Amino acid sequence: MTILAAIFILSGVFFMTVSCLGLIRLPDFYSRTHAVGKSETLGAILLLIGLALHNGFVLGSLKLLIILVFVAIANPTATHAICRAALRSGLQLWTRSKPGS
Amino acid sequence: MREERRTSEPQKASQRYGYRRLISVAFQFALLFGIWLIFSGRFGLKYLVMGLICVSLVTFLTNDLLYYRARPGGKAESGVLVEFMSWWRLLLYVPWLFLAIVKANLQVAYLVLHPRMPIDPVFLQFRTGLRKRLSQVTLANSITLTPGTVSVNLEEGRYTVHALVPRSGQDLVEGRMQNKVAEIFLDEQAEPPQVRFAHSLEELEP
Amino acid sequence: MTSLIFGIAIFVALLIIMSLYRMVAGPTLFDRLLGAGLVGTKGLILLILIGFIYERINMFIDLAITYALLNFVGAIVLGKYFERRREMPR
Amino acid sequence: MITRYESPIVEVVCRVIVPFVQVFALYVITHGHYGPGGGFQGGVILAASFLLLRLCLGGELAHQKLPPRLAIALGAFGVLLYGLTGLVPMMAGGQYLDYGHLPIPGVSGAELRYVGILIVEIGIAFGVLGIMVGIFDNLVERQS
Repeated sequence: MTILAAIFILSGVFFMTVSCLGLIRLPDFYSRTHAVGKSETLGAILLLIGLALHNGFVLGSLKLLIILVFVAIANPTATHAICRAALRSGLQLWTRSKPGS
Repeated sequence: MREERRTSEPQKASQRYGYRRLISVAFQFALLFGIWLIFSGRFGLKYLVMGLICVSLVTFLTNDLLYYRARPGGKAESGVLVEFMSWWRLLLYVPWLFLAIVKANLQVAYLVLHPRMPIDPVFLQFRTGLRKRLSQVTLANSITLTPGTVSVNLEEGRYTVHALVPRSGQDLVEGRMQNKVAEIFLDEQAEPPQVRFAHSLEELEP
Repeated sequence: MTSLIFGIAIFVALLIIMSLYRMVAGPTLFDRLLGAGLVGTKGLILLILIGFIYERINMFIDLAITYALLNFVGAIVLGKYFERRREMPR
Repeated sequence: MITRYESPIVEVVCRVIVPFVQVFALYVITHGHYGPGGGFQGGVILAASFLLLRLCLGGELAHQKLPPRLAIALGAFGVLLYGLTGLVPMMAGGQYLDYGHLPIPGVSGAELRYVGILIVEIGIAFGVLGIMVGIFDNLVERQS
């Protein structure tokens, strides 16, 4: 059980690191939303599952699962809200290859 | 009163409405009370009575938030929780979604950790065949979480989606995820959507 | 296991400092908002880890839920506010 | 009047989340003396749920849930509840906020103190809720 929890926690930390590196390395705003919307959510979910396994079968683990569901619903929505605001205020996206050139 | 027993068509409709509404209220009450028990963690009589009062108050205040028009212009009302009563189909959807999330994240990790970052961002636009608002929203959040794409905008069934590499929109082009969501909420199965690719804001439809 | 959690807490704190870079240097305002959201989620995880370290999980989980909630409300508010501006805010 | 959020994603997610947020807020208010929280924090979370409603559903629907005048009245009622709960023990021969002297028949000692603290917490929560929502409504009216 402990080993399983450690595996979940470490993979969660790996995805959080990926999201952080993506936020710094990726070239424009819309690409960075991928780092926040996906990797961060999965990292948080895996970490919370691992911590719930480590905690054992008590009420605190159920609370951790409630946080998990909340994060899984709220994080994409918040990303969408910021992204939509950027689109409507006319932020241009970065492209590697312009069509026609 | 013998006449009253013969109910006319609108009365029947309103009775059915009342039945569904009652299910919605009961389901919400049970769910909120379960949440209260998990939070509270104390099972003395005092706390149970307090929980009953608080949960009844919240259910009374917010039930009509969860019970609303299913389609933007339509008349049929439906509840969020009534839609989720089909939880066994949801149970099949969630593991599939989780696997898709993990795959998408491995792809993003590959793109981010690659030294040259082989990305080619593009906007995708398509019109969905889904009619219910709840299924549209579920599809949008699933898009954000899964295949290398983030849903940027949703207006009247038309999605604007940002993808890191064009081929990661493959699931959307084939309409696979859309049909999965339609299965859960008993929505209309539709043809695979027409997808437009746009490389700048000017190419987007207004 | 406890030492593992302790090390991970320190690592997550380092990640928070790294994502503060995007909040300071982000070219547009929306990059800063994105960085703020990232700091929020990592702060939530850090709060729960601190709860495990001090072995007062129930208390810190309540704090974490409140933090996540206010983070979400803040993102919605800022998104709605900056949507109105047509010009590109710097 | 504040407008609604035009994105259906945010709207539906807010509809789903708000009842759970309110249950959590009531939990924080009523379990104030066992953990972190209490009246002030719970009131702020409750106010946040109503502000979320106002932001996502717009003025028409959200003002049915909690009209601006009712919010101010609730704030005043909360402060009144707090003050009176403090004053009643003084009439019964104790000091201000001395819950042990509350004249409630049948309960005594620790139980009485518990009831007193609970009433005071609820008063504080109402006060904070009313003032937060009132400030928000006032700002929005000024702006438009």
